[in-house]
Parts: sequence; C-alpha cells; structure tokens
Amino acid sequence: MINPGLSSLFIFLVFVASLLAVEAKKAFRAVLFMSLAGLLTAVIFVLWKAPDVAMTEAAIGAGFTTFLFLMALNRIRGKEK
Amino acid sequence: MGHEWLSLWSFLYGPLSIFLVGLYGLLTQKNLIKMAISINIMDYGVNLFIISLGYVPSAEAPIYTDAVKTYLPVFADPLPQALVLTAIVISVAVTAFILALTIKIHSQYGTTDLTKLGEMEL
Amino acid sequence: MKKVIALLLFLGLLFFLGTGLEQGLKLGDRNTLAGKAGEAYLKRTVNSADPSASPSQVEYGSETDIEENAANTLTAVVVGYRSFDTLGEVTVLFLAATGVMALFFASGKKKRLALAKPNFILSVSSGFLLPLIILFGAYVFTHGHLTPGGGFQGGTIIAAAVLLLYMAGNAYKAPATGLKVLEGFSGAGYLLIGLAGLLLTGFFLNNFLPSGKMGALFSAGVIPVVYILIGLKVSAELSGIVSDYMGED
Amino acid sequence: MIMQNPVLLIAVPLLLAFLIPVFSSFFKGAVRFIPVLAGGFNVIAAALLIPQASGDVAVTEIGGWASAYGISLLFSSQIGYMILAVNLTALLAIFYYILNERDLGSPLAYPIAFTLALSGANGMIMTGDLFNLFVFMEMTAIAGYIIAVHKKGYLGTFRFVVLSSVGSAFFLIATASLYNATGFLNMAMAGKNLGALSTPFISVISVLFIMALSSEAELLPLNGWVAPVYRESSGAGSVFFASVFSGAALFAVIKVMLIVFGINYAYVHQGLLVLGLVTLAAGEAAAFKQSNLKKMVAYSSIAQSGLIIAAVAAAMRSGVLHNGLFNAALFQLINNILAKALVLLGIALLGQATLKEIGGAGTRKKWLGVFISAGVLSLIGMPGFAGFWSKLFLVRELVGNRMFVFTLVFLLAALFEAYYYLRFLQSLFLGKSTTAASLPKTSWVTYILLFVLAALIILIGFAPDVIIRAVSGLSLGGVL
Repeated sequence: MINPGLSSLFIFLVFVASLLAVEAKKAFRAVLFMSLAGLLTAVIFVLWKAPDVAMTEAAIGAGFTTFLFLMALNRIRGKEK
Repeated sequence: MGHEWLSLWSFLYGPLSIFLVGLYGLLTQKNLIKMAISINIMDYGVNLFIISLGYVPSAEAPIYTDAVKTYLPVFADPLPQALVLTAIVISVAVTAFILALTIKIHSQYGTTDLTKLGEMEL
Repeated sequence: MKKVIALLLFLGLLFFLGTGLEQGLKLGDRNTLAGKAGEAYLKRTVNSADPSASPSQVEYGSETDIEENAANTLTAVVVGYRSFDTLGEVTVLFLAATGVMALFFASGKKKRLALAKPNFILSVSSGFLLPLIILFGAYVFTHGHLTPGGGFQGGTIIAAAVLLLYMAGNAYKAPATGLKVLEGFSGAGYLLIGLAGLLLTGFFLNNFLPSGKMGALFSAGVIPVVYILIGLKVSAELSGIVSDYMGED
Repeated sequence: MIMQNPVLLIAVPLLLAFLIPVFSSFFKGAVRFIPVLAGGFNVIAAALLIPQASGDVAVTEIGGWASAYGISLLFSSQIGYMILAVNLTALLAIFYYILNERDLGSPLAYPIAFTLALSGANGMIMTGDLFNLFVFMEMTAIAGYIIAVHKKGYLGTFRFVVLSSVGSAFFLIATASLYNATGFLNMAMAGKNLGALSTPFISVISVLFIMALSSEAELLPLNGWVAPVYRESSGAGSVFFASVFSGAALFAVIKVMLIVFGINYAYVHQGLLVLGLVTLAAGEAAAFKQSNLKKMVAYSSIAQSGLIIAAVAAAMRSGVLHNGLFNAALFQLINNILAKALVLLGIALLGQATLKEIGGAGTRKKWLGVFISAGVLSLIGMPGFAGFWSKLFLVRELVGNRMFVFTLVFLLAALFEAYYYLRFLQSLFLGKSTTAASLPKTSWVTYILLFVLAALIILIGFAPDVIIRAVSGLSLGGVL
C-alpha cells in the first residue's frame, strides 16, 4: 500500500504547475511549467505502478513535446525580431 | 477513514481538476501557443485519470519477473496503462501538428494572438 | 468577466463530473481486477472457456504455450490483445508526421536552421554518445516484451540521437526521403505481419510464431518483431518531425 | 474465405498509404492514383460483402481474441450499405481530386490523408470496441486536419484541431470510466454491465460520449469548426467532410447509443433528442442567412446531423426500438451522404464563392446545372428523388408515433431548407452574374462522376424499396 498522502501531494503539485503554465504571462515560462507538470505526471505513474507509461510520458510527453514547443517559440521569435 | 478524502482527491478530483485547468486555459487564453499548452495539460489530466482507474491496492507493475512468477492478485490493471500509452502518442502527434500550424499562422499573419487574428480573418 | 465565467464553468464541470462518476467508479482501495478484461489479460485466459474464473496457468520461465507468453503484460496488451489499436496509433503518428511535413514543405525551400554556435562539448561528445544512445534505444525496443519499455520509448530515444546530431553541428541534415521510406516500409511490415496472420491462421494480426519460454529474449511470438518495427517506425517519424522543425522557410 | 474478412476494408487502404512514400521515390506521378486504388478496392469489397451479410450483426475478431476481450469488427448488411455509400462518395471525390485539383505543398500529403481517411471512416463504422473507436476517430480527425489545411486554411484548421482535441479528451474520460465500472471496452459487454450502475453515473457518461462525438458528427456543442473549414477546403476536401467524416461519425454515435446505452435509458435519449432538435434549428437558421455557398451547405450539413440524431433518439426513447423511425433515419443519412456529395462537387466546379457570383451559371453550363439541381432537389425532398422518400418516411413515422413537436420542428426546418436551396437554384438559373470571370472548364470525365451520383439519387427516388429493404428489419443491437 503506497502512502495516499504521497500521490495526492504529487497530484497537487501537477495541479499547481499546470495552473502556473496556463496563467503564465510569458510563453517560454508556460512551456517550462508544462514540462514540469509532465515530469511530475511521470513520477505519479511510477507511484501507481505503470513504469512503461512513465517512461513514455517522460520521453515523449515531457521530453519530445518540450522540444517541439521550444522550437516553435524559437521560430516565432526569430520572425518577430 | 482519514484516507478517504485524500484518495478521492488523488484518484478522482485531482486528475479531473488538472483536466479542467486545461479546458479553462483553452477558454481564457488568446495566444495560440498557450492554447496548445492547455491542450497538453488537458491530456495530462486525462492520462492521470485513466491510470488512477487502473490502480489496485498494494499493486505491482503488471510484469512477470523472478519475484512474481505466477498470477497473484497484486497486479495493477494493464488495460488502462495500454490506453494511456496510446493516448500519449496520439497527443504528441496532435501537438506536433498544432505547433506546425501555429508557426505557419504566425508566418502568414505575423501574430499568434487570437483576437488580432479574428479581426484580420472575419 | 470571461475569466469568471470560465471559473464557474470549471467548478460546475468538476462538480458534475466528480459527483456523477464517483457513484459508479471503483477507486483506489475499492478497485479490484475481478471480472475485468485486464484480469483476463494478466491471467492469459482470454481464449479459455471462462476467462474470469479459470485457474491461472501462467508461469515465468516456463514454456507452457499460452497466449504469446510475453512477460510484460502491458506489452502483451499493446502488441497482442489490442494490437489493432496500436496499428491505428502508429498510423496516427504517421499522419501527423505527414501533416507536419506538408505544412513546412509548402514554402518550398528545405534548408536547415543554423544554430548560433554549436556547443563545443556537445559536438565533441556526440561522437561517442551517439552509438551508445542508439544502442540503448535498440535495447529498449528489443526487450519490450520482458522489461518496461518498447517500440515507442526506444523509438523516441533514437530520435533524441538525431536531435543530438542537429545540436552538435550545423553541417548535419537528416535524410528526409530516407526517413519517409523507412516509415513506409516499417508500417507496411507491421501490416504484412497482420495479413500473414490472416492468411495462416484466419485472424488479422494473429500470432503465427512459436511463443517460447516466458522471460526469454526469443519468446512471445510475433510481439518482439512487431515492437522492433514500431521502434523503427517511431524513430523515423519523430526524427522526421525533428528535421522538419529544424528546417527553415 | 479470407477475402470475405471485413478487416480488409481497413487494412488494404492502410497498406497502400504506408506504401505511398516508398512508391514516391520510384514513380513520382503515380502517387496520386493510390487513393483511387484504395477507394476502388473498398467499393468492390463492400459490394461483394453485402450479399453475404445478413441482417444480424456478424462479429469478426481481430487477432483471434474472444470478442468480449479483444477488438472486434461488426458487419451486417446495414453496416455494409453505410460503408458502400461512404466509400463510393469518397471514391468519386478522389477522382474529382485527380482530375481537377493540384497539389499544394507536399505531393504526398493529400493522397496519404485521403487513403487513411478511408480506413479511419470504415473503422469508425465497423468497430465494436470503444477505445478502438477512439483510435479511428483520431485517425480520421488528423486526416481531416491535413485535408482542411491543404488550401492554407490555417485558422479554420486550428479551430478544428482544438475542438476535436477537447472532444477526444471527453471520449477518453468516458471510455476509461466505463471500463472501470463495467470491466469491458467491448461495446456490447459494457452495455450489458451498464444496468447495474446508478443513474447519475450513466447520465454523466452519456453526456461525455455525446460531447466527445459531437465534434466530428457536427452536432452542437463542439461544431464551431464546420463553417470555416468547409469554406476554406477544396472541392474534394469538402465532400470528405460532408459525406465521409460526418457520415462515419454519425453512424458511430448511433452505434454507441444503440449498443452501449440501448433502449433502456429514456433520459439519455430525451437529452439527445433535444440536442438534435436544437442543432437542427440552429443549423437551418444559420444556413438561411448565408450567402457563401460552401458555408450554406456546411450549416445545412450541421442541421441534417441534428435531424438524424434526433430521429434516432426518438426511435429509442420509449423503451422499444421503433424500427420504422430508426430505419427512416438511416435512410435519410445515406441519402444525405449522396446528395451532399453531388451538390458540393457541383459548387466546386462552379468555382465561385457566393450566391451572387454564380448568377446565371446554370444556363451557361447546362449539364452542370442539371446535376446540381438533382442534388438540391433531393436534399429538399422533391418527389422523384431519393430525399423525398426518406423525408416522407420520417414524417409518417413521427406522426404515427405521435411526436408532434418533433414533426413541427422538422417541417419548419424543411421549409427553411427548401427556401434557401431554391434561392440557390434561382440564382443559378435566373440570376445575373456580378463577376466577369468565366467559369472554369469541366472535362467530360468529371460529368461522369456527377452523373453517377445523380443517377443513384434518381434510381433510389424511383425504387426506394431497394434501399429500404436493405436497411429495414435490421437492428444493430440485441445481437452479440
């Protein structure tokens, strides 16, 4: 039996991170908070005994998605200058 | 039964709130990039929700090893995990597309702000 | 004003969904596998007369030929019991990669984005890091039926290697056509395995190889073959997306 | 034996689509013809499968797993006719694309999207598994994004992506909850175990499912993408949206409602009925005000989706399945698929956007005018055309079942519809053109495509019993 406090704490952290991501003024900061939320989600998946999903989430959900967002921001900024 | 409240939060209301934060973001944000972020957050919430539905008390990961050689009722449900695996891949596919779309919108109209885009288009 | 309405909608939906779903869901401690499809997957009793009640015959390290014998049940579900979903999933990724390519290709030129200054350490270390990363990726997708991981995770790791190449120097450009052809071939390979199942056993995507000893590398019938194809396909697709994003209009 | 497996309707287009990049490195030009191969195969395969199918649903297991646990496809003659209609219109649209449309951007993207859209739509129509439905829904949706964006309609596509992402999130929540509560993803098994659950749970699940499917089925909450996407998409693309995607998605809604929820939950169907009628009214009102032709058809398409869903809900509402009403709804669905395809192809051939611009075009291109008129007259339900019969059956069944409010809304909507479609015809034949631009040339091969559709519509119009016999007496549920 895992400690229910632990997973609920992590869920709360994801909640806060996603709220910050949605409400952040700067898009760059929003992307960072989003990928933080993704990584924390992967931790919860480990706690809930889904190692495969955690691996996928960390590699694709947090890693690859963050790359895509940063590249998109980079290209948009490059145009605006 | 002090855990009841916590487990309701972590297995039901927490994931649903994260999903709804994403939906809230979609409704309030005007920037296309922020909308894409909101979609991703929505997907995090959904994925957490699905995995939480597969969690069984004192579970092990659903993999047979030297330690767990035969079926014992200690495994987490593999089916929701498989669904989430699929959902994650689909969501990254959609994200790649929507960001490429955002880049094209930006290079055509010079902005990613929805209110300005709306004025230009309609 | 709009935020207030959105907030009210948030609370209303949370209440609606939460209270409604709470009535039917078996959450946390109340959750059991009894009578669910997942239980039959774990017991490998899907095709027995009574999937939920029959005693389990599954044993790690034994050669009893039951339902493909993958040690990782999640893999058995993803590439065995629900392989059709996975076929659709790689198709979705294929479509998205095509869409991204179409969007960026529309502007004609295909030059790569020049980075301001490639990191010196990165460009030196990429020489020996690269084979390691690719090897690791290949390990992850060849052992998908035994340990956590599989085609999707391994494929992403290999795509990370391509990204590393892009980061390491301005000279590198991924072979876009080659990637697209690899995508096509691995996708078609997956389908041909499915059609071979249809020809040999009468069911699309059915296993037609011996299932071996549970826990051994050469086990689980067609599952490792399919996962290797998925690994190749995902790595080609994600690398293709990386190279499209790194291209310049 | 193997050729009779309905999975080929999904697998063969998939295989061809995967081979497109491989082919393109050998023969560049041949790639455009691969969707024709896929569509042609599907039409022939469906036509061969229908005579062997009976009214009862046959279950094809994928991977050899028992159908309750693995994924299975459903096939009956009813599903077969649906597949035939969808694939036939798709094939004609693909022919139209080859003859009249150039590739913008990548030469691979459009053929891949068309081919995979076929498998996705067939999957949505046939699958008997909830999560599998989700996967096929995503497949058709992403193929739809590519088709929608191909003429650089970026903003409309963005809206489409956002709305259908919201829809798929709802779908996942509903599917996972249903699995947790009933233990199965198979529609029939989930439906069987649903009876033990409480009313609030079932109503939340049903709301989630309807919301989720509404984006592709063009029903109300999430259909804000329809008008901009139709306006910005190409001729072949708009046929795909109006006939292929919305047809498949509507059938998926009907299937989920019938197999998962069945006829026992009156409150679910009551809600669906209201939603359908509101969609119908809103769609007709919006179409009435439009002067842009494609947007007019888009709103009319929304309205028709509402009508069909409302009729299906009404048929299931009272605890028994009203076969007559249900079949009339399906008949209307098939008629609508054919007539919308004809009208949209015709509008694309006119090459003009608004009512004023097409003034008098029908007199300058007589055959085109005739074919468009056949589609339009069928849509408004003129005797002698297919649409007359489905509307007549609907009215007869509605009055027979004493659903007078529905009948009233339906008749009013039909009046509105007749008004704006007749206004379109009036402008087409009697109006004066405001633009000096000459009409684009149309090849005789294109006329053959239009002729096929028009001939089908008139054939059904004179012998409706062919289709009626196919769709009547068959119910999807109750088997398995």
